[in-house]
This record gives sequence, C-alpha cells and structure tokens, in this order.
Amino acid sequence: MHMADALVSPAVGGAFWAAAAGTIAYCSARVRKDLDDRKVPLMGVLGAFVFAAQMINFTIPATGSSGHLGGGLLLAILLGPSAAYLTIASVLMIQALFFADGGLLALGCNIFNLGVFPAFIAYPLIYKKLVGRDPRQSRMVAASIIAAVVALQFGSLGVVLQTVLSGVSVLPFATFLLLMQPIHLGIGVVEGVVTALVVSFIYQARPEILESALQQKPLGDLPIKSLLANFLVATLLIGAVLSWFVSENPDGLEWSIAKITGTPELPESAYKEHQQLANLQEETALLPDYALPAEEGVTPSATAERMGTSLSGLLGGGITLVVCSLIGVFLKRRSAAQREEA
Amino acid sequence: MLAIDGSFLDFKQLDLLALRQTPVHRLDPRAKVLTTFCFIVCVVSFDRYQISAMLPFMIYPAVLMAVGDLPFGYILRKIMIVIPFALLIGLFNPVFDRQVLMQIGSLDIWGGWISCLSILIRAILTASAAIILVAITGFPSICEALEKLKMPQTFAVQLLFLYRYIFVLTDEGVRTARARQLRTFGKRGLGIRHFGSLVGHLLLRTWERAERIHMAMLARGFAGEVHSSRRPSHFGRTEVLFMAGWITLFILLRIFNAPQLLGGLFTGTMP
Amino acid sequence: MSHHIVHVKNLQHVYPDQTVALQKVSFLIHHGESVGIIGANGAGKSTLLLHLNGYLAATSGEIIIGDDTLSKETLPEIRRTVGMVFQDPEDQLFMPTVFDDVAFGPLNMGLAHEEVEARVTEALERVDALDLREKPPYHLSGGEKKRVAIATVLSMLPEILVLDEPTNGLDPHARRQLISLLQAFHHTRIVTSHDLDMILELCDRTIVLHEGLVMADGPTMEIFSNDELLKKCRLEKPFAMQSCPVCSPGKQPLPSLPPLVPPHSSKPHDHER
Amino acid sequence: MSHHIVHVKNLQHVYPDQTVALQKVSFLIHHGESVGIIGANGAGKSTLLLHLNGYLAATSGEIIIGDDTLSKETLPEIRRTVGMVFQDPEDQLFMPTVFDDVAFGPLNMGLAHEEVEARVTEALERVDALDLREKPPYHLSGGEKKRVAIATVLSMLPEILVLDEPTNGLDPHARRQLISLLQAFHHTRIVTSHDLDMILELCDRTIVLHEGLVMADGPTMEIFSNDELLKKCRLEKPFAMQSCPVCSPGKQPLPSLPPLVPPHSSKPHDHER
Ligand SMILES: Nc1ncnc2c1ncn2[C@@H]1O[C@H](COP(=O)(O)OP(=O)(O)OP(=O)(O)O)[C@@H](O)[C@H]1O
Ligand SMILES: Nc1ncnc2c1ncn2[C@@H]1O[C@H](COP(=O)(O)OP(=O)(O)OP(=O)(O)O)[C@@H](O)[C@H]1O
Ligand SMILES: [Mg+2]
Ligand SMILES: [Mg+2]
Repeated sequence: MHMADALVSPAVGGAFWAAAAGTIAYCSARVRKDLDDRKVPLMGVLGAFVFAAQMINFTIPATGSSGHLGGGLLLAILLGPSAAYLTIASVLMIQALFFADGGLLALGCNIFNLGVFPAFIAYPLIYKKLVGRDPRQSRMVAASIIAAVVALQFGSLGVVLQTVLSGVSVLPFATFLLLMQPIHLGIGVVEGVVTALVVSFIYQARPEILESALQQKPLGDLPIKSLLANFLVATLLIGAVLSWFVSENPDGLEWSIAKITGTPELPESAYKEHQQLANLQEETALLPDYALPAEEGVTPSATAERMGTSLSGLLGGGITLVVCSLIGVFLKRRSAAQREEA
Repeated sequence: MLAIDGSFLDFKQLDLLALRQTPVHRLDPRAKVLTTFCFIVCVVSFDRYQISAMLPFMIYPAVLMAVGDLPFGYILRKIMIVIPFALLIGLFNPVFDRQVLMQIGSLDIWGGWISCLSILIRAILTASAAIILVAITGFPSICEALEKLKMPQTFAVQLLFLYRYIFVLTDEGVRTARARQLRTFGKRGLGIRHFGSLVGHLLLRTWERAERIHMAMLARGFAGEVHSSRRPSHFGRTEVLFMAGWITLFILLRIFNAPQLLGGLFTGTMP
Repeated sequence: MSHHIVHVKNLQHVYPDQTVALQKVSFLIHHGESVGIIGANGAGKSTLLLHLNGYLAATSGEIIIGDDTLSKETLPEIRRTVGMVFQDPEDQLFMPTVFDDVAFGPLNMGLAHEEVEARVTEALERVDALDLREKPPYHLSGGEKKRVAIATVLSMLPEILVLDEPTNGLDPHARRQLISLLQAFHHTRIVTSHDLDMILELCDRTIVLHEGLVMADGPTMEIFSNDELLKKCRLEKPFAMQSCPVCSPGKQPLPSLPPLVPPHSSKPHDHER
Repeated sequence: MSHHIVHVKNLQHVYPDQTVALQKVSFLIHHGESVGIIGANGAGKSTLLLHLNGYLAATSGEIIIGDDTLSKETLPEIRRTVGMVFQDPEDQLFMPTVFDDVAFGPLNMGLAHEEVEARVTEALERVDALDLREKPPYHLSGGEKKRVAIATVLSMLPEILVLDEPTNGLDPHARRQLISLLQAFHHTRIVTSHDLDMILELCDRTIVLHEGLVMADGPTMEIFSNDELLKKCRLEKPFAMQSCPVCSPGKQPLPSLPPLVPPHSSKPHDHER
C-alpha cells in the first residue's frame, strides 16, 4: 500500500525524501563501482518487467480475490541489494509521476517502505541466509515467504508511522496498526509464494542467472550491518524529531517561519497593514486553528459568528473556483487562437 | 483485461501530450520540476481542517492545462484513479473525529468530515500537479532535469531504460495475458502455479531482451558511460520569471486565505 | 451443428487513444473457406482478428459466428469455436512443458483427464511434434514453437482457425511444412500475412484491408492481378507472380540480373582454406 | 586505410550449454561486396554475425577485419568498423528520442557536439528519416524503426554493414524501400535472411550455412540454381525463380492450385452491405 501526498506532512515527506535520496546516491555509487556495464540496462528492463508482470493477475486460493506480483523481493534476488533498491525506487517514481500513485512528496516514504526493507533486510538477512547456496524448491519457498512477510510487515509499519506522524489522517496509531498489519501478512505470504514460483522457474530454465546473483560478493567495503545501523539511527532520529514536531506545531510553514524569525508565532510584522492582514486571517479562516476547542457549550453567538465566517469561506471558495476556471478557459481560448494564426 | 489495455494506453497518451509545442512545454524542465515541488509542499502544509484556503491553488493546474493545451477530461480521468486510496484512509476521519466544528442549520458537521474533504482536495491538487508535470515536460526531460539537480547518473540512466521498455514489455505482458485468457473460457483468474510459470516465461524473455540490448549498446561503442547528447539547455529569464512568479503566488496564497477575504467582501464579515 | 459462418457487419474499432484502426469492415466467410487478409503495416489486420473471438469489443458493428451474435453470453462458446494462433508463439506458450501447454485449453473446458490426454496426443501428432511433449517450450526452435502454438489451439477442436502472420521468421522448409499442415485442415481458416506467396498458395479468397477499410474481397488470383489496387494498398504481387512474363508483362521482375560470374569471383574464395 | 576485408578462419562456437552453433566456418569477403548468408532456423547465422563485431568470442578460430585480428585490444576499433543492425529494432533503439539514439555511437567515440550533430543529420538523411529526429522510438511504425536502426549504425561511419533479417515483419512497400536503401550503399554488406528474394536482389554472392558448416559459397544465382544443395539445407528457390503458379500450373511446387472461381463465389460476398 502506498503512502499518498494527501496524507503526508511536509516534514515527514521531506525527511524520508532525504533518506531515500541518500540511499540512492549510495547505491548508485556501488553499482558504478561494480564495473558490470551490463547491469544498468538489465536493471531498467527488469523494472519495466515489474510493470508488465503487474498486469497479470492470479486468483488467491480460497478467497476468490486476485493479486499480482509486487516484485521487490524478486528484484533483490535477481540483482542483489543495491541494484534492486535503485530499480524499486525507479518503479515507484514512474508510478508516482504517471499514475500519481502515491505522489511526489510521498515518494520518499514509499521508496523507503518498499525499497529498503526488501533490498537490505529481507533479502540479505533472511532469504540469502535461509537458501544459502542450495536453492531447492522447498527451501526457496519457505525463505521467500518469510522474507516477503518480514519486508511487508516493516513496509506497512512504515506507512502507519508516517501517516500517524503526519497527522492528516486522525486514525489512532493502534487501530491503524491493527488494520494494516494483518492485511499485509496475507499479502506477504502471497508475494512470497509467487516470488518462489517465479524464481524456481528461472532456476530450471536458466540456472546461471541465479547463480551469478548468488555469487555476488557480499556488500563489500561498507558492511551491511553498519548500513542497517545507520538506517536504524536515522529512522529513530527522524521519528523523535517528528513526534516532537507534530505535537508542538502541526503547521510546517508556521514552524519554519518561526524557526527563521526566532519567534514562536507568525512574525509580528512591523508594518501595520501586514499585522492587520494577519489578524484578519486568524479571525476569518473557515476553521481558524487546528487546536480549536469544540467543547459542548458553544455559545449561540459563537455559533452564529462561526456561521458567518464559514459562509464567507464557502462563498469565497466558490468564487475562487469559478475565477480559476474562467482564467483557464480564457487562456485556452487564447492559445488556441494563437495556434490558429500560426 | 480491457481495462488494463486502457490504462496502459493512457500511459502512452500522457507521453504523447509531452510532444506538444507550447510555451510551457518549451520551458527548461528544471523550472517545472522545482515549481511543482513547491506547489505540493505548500498544499500539503495546510493543517488538516483547512479547506477554503486550498482552493485558490487550483489556479496552477488550471493555467498550466490551458496554456499547455492539455485535454481537461483526460487529466481529470487520470486524477480520479488516484483518489480512492486517499479517500479510503480519509474516510476513517469522521469515525474518529467527531468534534462538532460547524453547524449548518441543525446539521452538525464533525471535524472528521472537514478533514476528510480536506484530504480529498489535497489529493486532487497534488495528483493533478504530478500528472501535469509529466504532460508538459515528458519523462525523459524530467530525468534530465533531476540529473542536473544532482541525481546520480547510474540511477538516471537505468530510469530511462525502465521507461523505454515499459512500452515494449507491457505490450508483451498484454499479449501473453490475452493468449492465456482466450483459452480459459470465462474461468476467472489464474491458478497460482500457472502464474509462476507464465511470469517466469515473461521474465526469461525480459532477461534475454536485456542481453540483446546490452549487445546492441556494445556494438555502438558503449563502455560503461552514457553520454548526454542533449544540447545544453539554458535556465534563462523566462524560467526565472516562471518560477519566481508561481512560488511567490504559492507563498502568498499559503499565508493569506484568499477565499475568506473575498467572501468577507460579500458577506460583510470583514473586520 | 451450425454451418459455422463468420459474418462481420460494419465493424468499427477505435482504440482508447482515438486511433481508428477499423473504419467499417464487412464480410461473410462460409464454412471450410480459406481466406487471406492482407494489407500494409497498421492496416488493421491484427485488430480485426482480435474481434473474431471477442477479445476486443467492437466500437460499433456486429459479429456473427455460426448461429450466435458475439456478446457477453455467447463469448465462452465462441472462444471454443474460434481458435486463434498469435504472431509470436512466445506469447502463447507459457506453461512449464509442451504437454501442459497443449493441455491447458482442454483442462479449462472441464474435460476428463483421459480425454485431455487423447486430445493432446492427437493435436501434437497433427503438427508432427509428439516427441516434444515433455520439453520446456523455451528450448524449442522457432519452427517448433510455431507448430506447438498451433497444437495448443487444435486441442480445443475449434471449427474456425485464425492465424496472425504464421510464417514470420520461419525458414523456407519450416514454412513449407506449415503450409502443408494448414492445407490439410478442413476447418475454416482465416490467415493474415505479409507473405503473399503463402496467401497465394493457401487461400482461395483474399480480403484487402487498407487504413481500416475493406478495399477488395474476391478470389486471390484476381486480387493479385490488380496492379492498381495493390499499389494503392502498399502491396506488391507475390514474388512468384512477379517474375512471370505473362502475369507481369513489360516490367522485368529483377531490377538487374547479376551476371553469372560476378566481379569478385575472379579471385577464388578461400573458405576452403 | 586498409581495404576492409572480412576474413573468418575456421571459426567454431560452442555455447555454454554445449550447443555447437558453429563447427568450422571460413570465408573471405572483400571491400564493397554484398554477401547474403542463408540457412535454416538454427543454422548458426545470428551466432556468426555476433562474432563479427566481437560480441561473442570464438571457441576456436580467428577473425580478421581489415588489418586487425579480432582481440581484446582491437575490439573498440573493430566495433567502429563493423556496424551491426540487429533483427529486432526494439532492442537497438533504447534512448529517449531518435536523435539521442543515433547520437549514442558517435558520442561514445568521443566526438565533439557539432560533429555529432552533423553525423546524426547525415545518417538520418540517408535513411530518409530526418523528420523523425525528436520522436521517441516507441511511437514509430515498424518500417520507420528499421530505418532509424540503420541510421544509428551509419552515424558511426562503419566500413562494413551487417544486418540480421532486415525485412522481417515489414509490409511489401516498406520492404521495397529498405532494399532500395541498402542497394544505394557502397559499404561492404553482410545480410542474413529467410527472405531469399531479397537476397537475390541485394547480394551478388551467397554463403549457405547448415548446422554450423559452410555448405556453399558462390554467386547467388549459382547457389539458387542448385536444387539439391537447397533441399539439403532446408531451403527453397526464391519465389521469383519458382515458376509462376498462374501460368505453369503443371510442374510446380504448389500441391493444389485453387480453382479460379472458388466455390464460395457463387454466392455474392456481402461486404458491401
Ligand atoms: N493497443 C493499441 N492502441 C492504440 N492503437 C493501436 C493499438 N494496437 C494497434 N493500434 C493501431 O491500430 C492500427 C492497426 O493496427 P494493427 O496492429 O491492427 O495493424 P496490422 O495490420 O496488424 O499491422 P502489422 O502488419 O504491422 O501487424 C495501427 O495504426 C496501430 O498503430
Ligand atoms: N544463447 C544460446 N545458448 C545456447 N544455445 C544457443 C544460444 N543461442 C543460440 N543457440 C543455439 O545455437 C544454434 C544456432 O542459433 P542461431 O541463433 O545462430 O541460428 P540462426 O541461424 O540465426 O536461426 P534463425 O534463422 O532462427 O534466426 C541453434 O541451435 C540455437 O538453438
Ligand atoms: Mg499485425
Ligand atoms: Mg537468427
């Protein structure tokens, strides 16, 4: 399940963007160092394969619903961690741009959730350890299932944490967790089975493909453990900062303004006009503040006042939409006319 | 199956839109990427109960669609596809957040409903920004822009390969799925074992194709590095104006609730 | 049993991206006929074939197979009646072994295992590929793949056989084999191809498509004698007819016949060295 | 400059799975010759071509291009000299636009941007595809793709042009265009195909491969007149050399000639309806 822009706050989105970008830089350097110039086209084409494979559905036994391959673990098995991570990231990027699936700001979260866990945890620490150098079908199935389940549990945990930290959805943490984890347990098992089937097919048809992936040196100079430790520290830090951030001040822009000007509120502008406007905004916002108390005994006059402000909000909103569309229509006409002339 | 053909074609069409020649298409891609990003950050930085203040942001997609000569219905359809997920999570808000924030007549409006609507508007705004970015820039140019903004080359190049072969491989995927479907006689879905073999075949073909592509690259002197053939694009005055104009507008709209001011003029609640 | 006509009436197809692939196509094919459908790249041949078993839905128009108009209800029955062989056999062979592949259709029809066995054996025998039974399809040669792809369809005992560019990529011998194989069928056969010599051998009747329209429909010989028509539709006479002084009078078929002793052969080739 | 011969000596290739694709192949091709390489599916044609620019390494034997024996050191120079057009243009057009694709080779050669520009323009002009410059390759038709694929190679100014099944999948018109294009080149051309009529038109000399061995090498006309040889190698005469089925129905390869008025035509076709 993808994180979406609509649910993410700038702070959370930005933090995970930074994490994802750093990892991409690291993995790109690794792949470059590999000196296997076959790898770059291979990664690209396998990324495209994930799209093609996702168009083919199967029936999940005993449920009647259908599913498709996710592909993260499969890519890790075929390409090794670094290359797989990059490939997953690019698949997600295309989804974000072309299908607006997830979104641009949430892209960092998604790359983190769906890339880091399969490539750097599930594959090297679980799948590889369990299968070893002896890819018999039964071992492979078991290893794939466990690896896929672990990757997806982490991934969905990531979605839950990011959503709750962002504070756009008000789903309580525990409820959300109880909703997401069991669903992803099922998805993980299916993903594992499917991955194992595809891998064993390849093993029969072209064993050398898998062997070359298995022969790959373990992650060389930067050992995987320290990489993971870094991830862990980074995630904890991000988490800590964010939770403080969310509880203190839900509004990113106000926060950053406060940061910049060193005052806890919007800058008390020296200009009177500005001051006035700021007040105005505070008083007339449709729903002026996040922390607006909604106690029972709202006085009738308060309600009436609020009615007034919300009315003006609705009216203004309507006018805004009309104006936007009119501008659009006008520009469209004009550019069409210009084309005609040309 | 037809639905899949359909959504894949959508993909092709979005790509075709990027071939048009309009003033916004001609801008340096970096300007468009950065502006889009600012737009999204501003939109998502509103607090969860905000609705009216977000509406003016519609101006950005509206203007770009008009100037970029993009078909409105098509973009709208693409946006509709994304909304369900955000809404799925958003719909929990009315369940958990029942504080009454507003009354219309005798109707209590819970905070949850407001924040749910807010999520919906965010989804529409951010999704339209992303799709319009692709439609007026084209994926390869976006990659190029990101590369100039310091995205590692390895990543950029494999991204381009991915993009290039999506068209070829999804075609292959569709044909395979089609061949299978024609022999299943209305039986829905595919047993999981068959699925493994079918996708395995597809993977095998993909792998062989990758080998042939590599072969073709070597035959043309490839030695590990893809050289950019792009004539140096320049970030000129138009680009600066485009970015500065929009970003200023976004910040102003972010700070001042324009609809509220506008509505105030009419209802007389101006202080 | 019906007499298995294929009746296409005013078929139009517009792809979702607004490409008009078929504008208005109508024809009637009777039981046992062997019909070639020819036309330039992009003329709409493959699109037309995909309608015949209901894979693509017509934008407008009607298709009648046997007694049934193609619709949601009749689809399973029609897919059983119309067997489709795609251009690229790779698309069609997706099971672990040839046997599994040929058995896939009959098993989905709900037949008993012995019946399936019998059908697989019979189908593989007809395409002369019985010894490939246990092989995985990815280890077959191009010609073998093609024959197995045909067997996967024959095992469903279709009444109508539809083939998209069957000879593409085959060597002359495999091509000849395939043509003989197809000639031996008594099914209705509908074949598209750019291999006009194959059409000439295999089909009594030919339909010429051009930009989604039927430009001609008649006896193959007549079509191929109509130079003007062919030129207009980006086609040529089959090569066998090009060199014939009677069929192509005036125009010498081969631009210039190479002299029997070409310049370079004054030096001996040293491939024997 | 050397005179750019292609000299293959006792070439053998065994694939990792022990398939012997080439047993012992030798030939010498001189500058400016146009040579066809024909043979059944699996005869080893593609394998042979892949050796000519060093993509596959010979199991044993030697290849000399111009003055250089193929080896690790001479590889870059040889890849510059031998331009290879693969069978499936999709595999060859991997960059975002036609321009980028044609520029890929020259850029790898380290040329300056203006020089690259000039070469791209020239190459696209020669294949008559200059107007496709900015298009992404996936929006091209089959024939256009093929022409651009040839341009990607021409832009490197190769001395020797190698093409694997260039006419596959093209309609007669696009095929004819391609053949004229190739006829206009003065490079050495080495072409494989199952389209023997194309070989007949394009190549003065033909090499016949069979199970990894050279079975014949000589003037194309002579090769195609040798019925026994052709039969043994799973080949046939080009159709242009087979007698016309219309005029000489007596002695002829077609098992049964369709009657001029086929059975169905007693009823009128109703495609006009
Ligand atoms: N999935 C699709 N979406 C949009 N347009 C398509 C699609 N498939 C085919 N077309 C277009 O429809 C037209 C007819 O295509 P079709 O594949 O039927 O041609 P064809 O006659 O089979 O050509 P060929 O000889 O190259 O196989 C072409 O213009 C093609 O570009
Ligand atoms: N990668 C490979 N691994 C193992 N065997 C291979 C491989 N590629 C080809 N072969 C085998 O080598 C032989 C020669 O194949 P090749 O592709 O050269 O034939 P070809 O003459 O080009 O055939 P076609 O006309 O079908 O293209 C065949 O038996 C083929 O199965
Ligand atoms: Mg076709
Ligand atoms: Mg070949």
